[in-house]
Amino acid sequence: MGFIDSHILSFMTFLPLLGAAVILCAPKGKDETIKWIAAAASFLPVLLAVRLWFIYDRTLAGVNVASQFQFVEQYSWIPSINVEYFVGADGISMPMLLLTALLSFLAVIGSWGIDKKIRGYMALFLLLETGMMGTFISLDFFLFYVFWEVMLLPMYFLIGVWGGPRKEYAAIKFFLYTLAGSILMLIVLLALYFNTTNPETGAHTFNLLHYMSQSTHNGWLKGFDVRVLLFLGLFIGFAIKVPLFPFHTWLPDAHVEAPTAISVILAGVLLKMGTYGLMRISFPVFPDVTVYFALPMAILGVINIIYGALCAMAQSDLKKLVAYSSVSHMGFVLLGMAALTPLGMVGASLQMFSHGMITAMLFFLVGVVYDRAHHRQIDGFGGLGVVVPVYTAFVGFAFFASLGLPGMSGFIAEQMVFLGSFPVFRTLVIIGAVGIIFVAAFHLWALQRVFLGPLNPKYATLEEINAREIFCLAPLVVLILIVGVWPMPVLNLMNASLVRLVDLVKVVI
Amino acid sequence: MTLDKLLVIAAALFCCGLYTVMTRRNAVAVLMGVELILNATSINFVAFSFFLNRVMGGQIFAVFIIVLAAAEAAVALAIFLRMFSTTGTVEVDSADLLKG
Amino acid sequence: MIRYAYIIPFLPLLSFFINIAVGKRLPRKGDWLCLGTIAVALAMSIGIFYEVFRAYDPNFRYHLVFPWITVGDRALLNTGILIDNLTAVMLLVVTIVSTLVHLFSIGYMHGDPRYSRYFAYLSIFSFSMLGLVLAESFLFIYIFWELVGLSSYLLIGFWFEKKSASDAGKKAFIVNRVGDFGFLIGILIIYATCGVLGYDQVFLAIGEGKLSGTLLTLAGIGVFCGAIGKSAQFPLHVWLPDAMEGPTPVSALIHAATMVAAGVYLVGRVYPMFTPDAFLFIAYFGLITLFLTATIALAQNDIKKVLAYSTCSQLGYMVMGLGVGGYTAGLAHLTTHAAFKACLFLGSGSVIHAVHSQDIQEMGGLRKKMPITFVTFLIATLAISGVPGFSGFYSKDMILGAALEFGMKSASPLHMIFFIGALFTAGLTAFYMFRLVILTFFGAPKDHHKFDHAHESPPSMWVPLVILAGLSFSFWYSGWFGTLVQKPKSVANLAAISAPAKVATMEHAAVVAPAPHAEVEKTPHAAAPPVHGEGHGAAPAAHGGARDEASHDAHIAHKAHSIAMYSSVAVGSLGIFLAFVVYSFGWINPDRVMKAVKPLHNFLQNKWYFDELYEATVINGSKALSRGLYWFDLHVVDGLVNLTAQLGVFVSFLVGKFDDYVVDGAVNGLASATTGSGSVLRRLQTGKLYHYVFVLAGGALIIFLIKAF
Amino acid sequence: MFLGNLASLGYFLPEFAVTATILLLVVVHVVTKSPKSTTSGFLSLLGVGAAILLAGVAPAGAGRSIFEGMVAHDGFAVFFKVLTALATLVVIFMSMDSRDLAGRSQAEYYIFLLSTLLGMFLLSSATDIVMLYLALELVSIPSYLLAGYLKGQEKSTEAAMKYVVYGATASGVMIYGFSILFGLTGSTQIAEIGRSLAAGKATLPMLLAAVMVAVGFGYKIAAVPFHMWSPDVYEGAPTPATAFFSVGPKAAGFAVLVRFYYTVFAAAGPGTGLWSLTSAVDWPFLFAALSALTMTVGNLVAVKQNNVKRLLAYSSIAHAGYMLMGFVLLSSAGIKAILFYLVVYLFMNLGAFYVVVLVSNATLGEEISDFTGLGSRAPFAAVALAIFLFALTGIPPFSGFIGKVYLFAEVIHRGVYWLAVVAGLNSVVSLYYYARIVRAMFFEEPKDASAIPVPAVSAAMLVLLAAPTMILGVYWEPVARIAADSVRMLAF
Amino acid sequence: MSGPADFIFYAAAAVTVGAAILVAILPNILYAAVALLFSFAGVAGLYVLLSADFLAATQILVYVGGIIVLLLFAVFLSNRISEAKITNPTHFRLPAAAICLVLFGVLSYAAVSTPYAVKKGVYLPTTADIGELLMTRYLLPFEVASVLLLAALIGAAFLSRPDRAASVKGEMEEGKR
Repeated sequence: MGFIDSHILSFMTFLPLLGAAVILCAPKGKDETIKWIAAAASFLPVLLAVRLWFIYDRTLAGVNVASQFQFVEQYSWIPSINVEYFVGADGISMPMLLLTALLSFLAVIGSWGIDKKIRGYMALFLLLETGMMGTFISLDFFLFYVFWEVMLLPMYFLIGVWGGPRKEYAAIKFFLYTLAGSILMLIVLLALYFNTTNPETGAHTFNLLHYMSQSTHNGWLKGFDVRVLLFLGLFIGFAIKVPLFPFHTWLPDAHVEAPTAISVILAGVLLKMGTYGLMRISFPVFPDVTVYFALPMAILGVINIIYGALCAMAQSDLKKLVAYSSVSHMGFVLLGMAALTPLGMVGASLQMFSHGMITAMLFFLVGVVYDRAHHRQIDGFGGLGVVVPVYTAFVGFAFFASLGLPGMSGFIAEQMVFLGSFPVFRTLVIIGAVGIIFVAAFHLWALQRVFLGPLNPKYATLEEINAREIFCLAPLVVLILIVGVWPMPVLNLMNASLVRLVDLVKVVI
Repeated sequence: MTLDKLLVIAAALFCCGLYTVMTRRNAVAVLMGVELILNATSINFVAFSFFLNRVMGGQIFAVFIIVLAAAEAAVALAIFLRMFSTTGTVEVDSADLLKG
Repeated sequence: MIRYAYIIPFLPLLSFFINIAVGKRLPRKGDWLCLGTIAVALAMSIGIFYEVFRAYDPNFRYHLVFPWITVGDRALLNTGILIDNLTAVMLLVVTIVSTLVHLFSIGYMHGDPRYSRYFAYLSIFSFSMLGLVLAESFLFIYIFWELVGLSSYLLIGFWFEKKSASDAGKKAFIVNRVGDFGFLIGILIIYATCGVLGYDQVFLAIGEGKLSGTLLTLAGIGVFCGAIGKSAQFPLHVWLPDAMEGPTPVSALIHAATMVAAGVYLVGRVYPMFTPDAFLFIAYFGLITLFLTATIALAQNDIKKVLAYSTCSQLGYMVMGLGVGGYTAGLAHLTTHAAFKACLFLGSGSVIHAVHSQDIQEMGGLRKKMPITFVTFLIATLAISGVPGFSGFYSKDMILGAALEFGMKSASPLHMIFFIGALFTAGLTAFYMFRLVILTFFGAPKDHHKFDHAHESPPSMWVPLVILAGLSFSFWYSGWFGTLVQKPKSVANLAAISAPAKVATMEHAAVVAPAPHAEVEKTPHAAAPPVHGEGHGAAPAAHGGARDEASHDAHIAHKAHSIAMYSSVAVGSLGIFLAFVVYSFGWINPDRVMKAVKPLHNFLQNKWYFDELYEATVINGSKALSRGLYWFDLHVVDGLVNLTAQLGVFVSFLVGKFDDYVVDGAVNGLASATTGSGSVLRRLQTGKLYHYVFVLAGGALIIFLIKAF
Repeated sequence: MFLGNLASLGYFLPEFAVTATILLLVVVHVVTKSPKSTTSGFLSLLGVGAAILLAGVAPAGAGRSIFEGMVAHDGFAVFFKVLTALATLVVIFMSMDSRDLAGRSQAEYYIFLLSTLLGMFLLSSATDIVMLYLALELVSIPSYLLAGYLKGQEKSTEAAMKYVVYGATASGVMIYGFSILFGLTGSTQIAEIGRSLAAGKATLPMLLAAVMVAVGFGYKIAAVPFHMWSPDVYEGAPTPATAFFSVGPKAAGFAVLVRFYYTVFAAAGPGTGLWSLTSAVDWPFLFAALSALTMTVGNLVAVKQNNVKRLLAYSSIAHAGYMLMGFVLLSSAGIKAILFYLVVYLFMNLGAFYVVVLVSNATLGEEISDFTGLGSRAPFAAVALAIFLFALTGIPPFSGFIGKVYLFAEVIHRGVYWLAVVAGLNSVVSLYYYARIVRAMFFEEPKDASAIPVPAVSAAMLVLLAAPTMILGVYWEPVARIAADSVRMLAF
Repeated sequence: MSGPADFIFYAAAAVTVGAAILVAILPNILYAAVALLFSFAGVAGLYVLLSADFLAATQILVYVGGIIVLLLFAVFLSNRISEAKITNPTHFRLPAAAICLVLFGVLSYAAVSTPYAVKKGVYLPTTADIGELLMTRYLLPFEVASVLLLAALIGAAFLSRPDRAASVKGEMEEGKR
């Protein structure tokens, strides 16, 4: 156990990769075996995540102090340019790690029904999981970037090969958008590299923690306007992933065309990477610039909230509606972060976590009805509540969770964001709060058009949700409820780190 | 007879050659232009080697230029003939199968 | 007993989960489970009430608080329960009505395909409502606020196959969300300024002046917005009538007795934080609502619609009562109203159950067929009409008195309108309620087919009626209520507010002499309330400052109340008399009245003009859409809601297009620009050798020239 | 100092190996009755293999100037010899697979190939302008013949015609520049030339010379505006030859470009090799502009191509542009970046062409539409091609990304941010057209789903090419060090 | 040195440049070839004046004796003799002319303005020196040149050899395209 504990993060990251390798070597025509291998390879990280939950020390803050990170592994990778394999976990990454592990496993189960080129699908998916995990554990910017990019290819193929009718367009659009963003990130990365030095060796470094201590910055990086430029470069890179208006247009296409499980991952984990990157890199490395841009970021967040909700209301495709709703929800995250108050920051982080679960549920559910009816037109249904009561109950649960009903995680996150950011941006928050009306409106509207009212005879014999699908959804339901009623366990994970983060940023004022 | 005069002559030769290359449609004529350029160059070399205290490197270079010119001409003409036998013409601008 | 109070809400929650999960498989589909849990809750509430009653202390307070959300090292949000006299009373009200409705539903919903789910929903509602009552902080009342909204959504849309039903549910939820938006803003203001959300902590902070002036007023109005939505006050009252699409017991429980009263309860709960301006605001909305809806109720023919509008109207009374400073009055009316309105609804339910119709035009003479229903219904009607001896009289009279008192003390004579409006509406209430009774139970049956099939309901349905009717007598309430539920002292820092001085002094006068310390300590688990402490600090000064004025005020109050009593009795009986005259004795043929007075109305103010046309429209139910109060109601207010909805949809449509064409278009444009330039550059590759050489020479030359010069 | 001719022979083994093979091929061609047999192919494989071994074992040491200062024998030269020889090796395999060349007499083809290789050896080590010119022609003339090797085909012949005329003109311009340098310094030794130029002040003729020389080298590496021959030649020539052109001569071109400018125009001394002649001439901006122009033109035009060969031709122009980024400041770090990039470029580009050969063998075509559904028809080849293409795009975890990182790092380190941004946007554009092929292969259903056979040898070659492409993306320390060393030995 | 030498120089220069210009502009390719011949001869003359006797000889031999003949052969082979007019059309004149003139201006300006380290040229036979250099210092280029010539030879032979199979194959593919 000791060995595993000390390398637990690496295990979580590379076990899926191992699984992918095994799958590629699996004999032909053994589709079932492949699925089981994939399930195992994605379930082991879940077990490790549980282990992580119990052995993680909630009192250590991390963020910018190497000694306070946990499960740290630091090996020299490319000595000539000081690239390190430097990973560790703190309160910012913990929730994301747990979320990733869980959702990936559920997604594998959720894609049990895939029959086309299952081998490639599962292999790519596991590769994707490795990329996601790696991104969340990296403390070396180069490593972070590599993992960040590693996610692109699998995602591109998963959308492009197993996607819907306009898959090619969606896939390449996603790819181009994200690559453009990451190229900017690469430039910033190199600029940081050449303008910071490792205090011990005096050599240039990719170590994120070194970037955070102003003393290691030499040359022009001390100049504010340069820092502004770098911050913006990084911010755009992350904003595309979040996605923030106006960089969000890849999202609806990608979500709509992607197969169900992939939409789940896309919305559940990938979107979080943008905000995670802001928390992990942008804020602590450029505290002064962060404060300088707090208001614009908050404005963007509010725009996302309102804009996403309105767009969602206009949709006739159920999946697109859900996609836009996540645009709206990610707006809360940014708003909360921009406030730079402990409550707001924690709220943002919790919102990331809870939105991860809620939106995953939503996409699963959309997938369920799509598998049966083979379309997602909201107006094409009607009165399904009579035929598929259980399914309806799940959808109702997910929808109410998504519209921020008390007792479910979304509500707490949103309230914390509101309470945390209102003292800072009063008018903005009031405008943003209007969002709760729109959000409620489009959710209930959709709910009614699909499930309530007179039954559409076409679907009189619609098949009820099956055990496997319930198996995917049940854990999420439970978690959403637990977090919604008693969020402290999750909050305790983040508290120390996020408070430290806020102090770190605030100190420059 | 001074160095700069020679250089100017070479320059003139060079430009004529370039002009020929650019304006001729007949590949053979274009090749003539190339030859002119090469000659211009070797004039330069020889002139320099004469005026710079008899550094023989220039003349050696000129020798090699002549040699290579010959080789080049041989290959080029062979290619032109092959082209003539396949397309029935050696006009360079009729050869625009490859473009875009 | 009181130390177990926190258990109460979880009992129904338990039955909810069980019933949702396995309800279908339970014997009797689990209705007994829900009934049992709520009954236990009722028992506990009675126990609590008993303790509170024994303490008999106006300032009784029981706190149970523990941290809920901790960020960093300090707890930012707490959870817990607060029990004072008001809570105890509300607990009792909610559990009693809820239990009876459960009982009633067993008969009423018998044989419904989703029987067990119905009871599950009832349970989740009871859970939310009890939580709302017990909640200790603004945040948690907001939380349960939303939850009751949810359960109301579920129950209104219970028969969701009916489009109208699901529409009504959606409408109710969204309209409430609009109110909650204001509520949320109020909470945000409070938290931003005070940094806490527990009632007493907030009052303490406000007392310290952390939040004052216009901001405080705004916070108060914001919180009141929640009440507007939930208690169906103008202009958000439009959802309540539609909500009648739900099963009748639900209407009785949620949309008459408890949930809609939550708004009033909220106002009473946070009473100390309101500034005089906020009070005026509240009072005006109450007034508009009670009058508007009463006039509408005059002419409805759907038995449940009449009751719905009358509910709005009564809620208006309560809100106005609170607004004009009649704290005890408003809350007393809440309590009494819960009983008799629930009785009325359940009665209507049993009538509907009997004749399978809701149109009073098709009823008549039912008193012979269903005597128990008739008697109970009549008692409740007498109560609502404010006939002496019945509960309605007791509470409504107090409200009228408060209104009159307010008017008399107020600087501007305009404020008399509260009393006048309320008084007049009292008459209207009596009139339309008796119109209902007469058309339903008296006279000759209009639809004999229905009449012949009518029958008395089973005991499970009439027992609740009897109990509730029993609770409609005033002796239950008179005395103790006024003592236990007393107006808390306002903590608002009035310095910054330019309100009529008299209002302020009136509030001071209303402060009762604080109870001695000993008693407070005696009360079990009682945390000395800050409000009370305030009383200690400020009350003597106030008294010293205005002792003679206080006695003067007391005199005025007495006078006002006596005037109010007589006038209300008079008006009430006048209303009843008119009702009989018109609909029973037939001395006046309603239709003939219509014809006679129509020309007259052309010379009267618009209002009456609208009223009459409104009558006409209800009689042949189509022309209503364009004129009269109904027109006003249906088109302007509801229209506003729909309009905003449509606007929202439209805007969102535009935004959607914007997203497709502009934002996305920019990206695609970029792409096409790239490829375009590609094809341009590509054209350079002509395939003509001499072009290539030309570019070579030209390129070299240009580079040279750039570099050289 | 300079080694005499006899003393130098020991350091000249790779060249000997190649020359010997050429002569052997001639003999074989004369004696053998079946010119179409693959013996010559195997022979040349052996020769090149031997050359690689010899180049590898021959100790470069501190670097010495041999043959009376005609050529240098140093790490830089060895690096490029191995590189080009490797490229040739792969191309030979490719040629033996190619359908274009099947059924033609083989010997000449390999003779030309090997002469080109010899030329590249010399080009990457030449330190005397005479030698340099000869080497350049030795690379060019056989290349013309390779381009025109498909005698029957108009396209091939036309390609050869354009190539020869353009090449001759370009080299003519170049040697004119040489003549001016000779005139200024009176020496044919580039080291000499560099030294006396550093002393002299004459900027105008020097600039003239520099530009004219740049024409010659720019033509070899196909840099805008001297690139226009390449797409046509690449499309017309037999695919293996195209692959060869896009790597070998390009690499050699970079070698000579770097060596020549570094020796002649840069301040002496390793590491610090920034432009010394920035007095009147803003070299960094000049080459930055060239690089930006090159990559942009290459990418933008490539977007519009439907013929994969032509598409790759333009993309290789773009890659030349990327590599020029490393040349902008003529710093040792930049040159190291170029060397590193050449290594990864070798594998990914040749790999891509290899798959193109395999596909066109089967589908008789090189249009993108011919690649439709390759993912199901020949999964292995398709995956390999996808890897190569994404490596070319520069996406982790493939080697192309690391190469780009080094190049970006150089310009960013020197503060030429705009160039970095331009390059970044360019790689986004390049993704677009590379992805078109991937999309055709995997996202679209083929018209005929018949499987495409991939010979075992070819598969092995693909693995051999794909493995470095992936491994170097994850662990590239050794190659980076080798590149660094090669740079350090450059200045002698 | 004076008069006669200068006269010869100017004559040679005039012949060289004039002929070159004729090459550039003459409409008939045969005439152009002849003009080229004169230009080469002129260059040879200049070599003599520059005391490059060996070069002059090589110039005459290789160019006049070899390349020109090759060119003429090519001209005849690449034109159907049957149709008498062997024209040499041109195009794209103005831009080309513009570029060339500017280039000429630049080159000659550079030539004139640059202070070359000019010494007094001396007249000595060069053949021996060249021969020695080719055997010692420039041995490697000499040898490489041989390889190059070999390759060129083979190439020329390969291209001129008719390759029926391939051409048939080629046409087949043309057909397919």
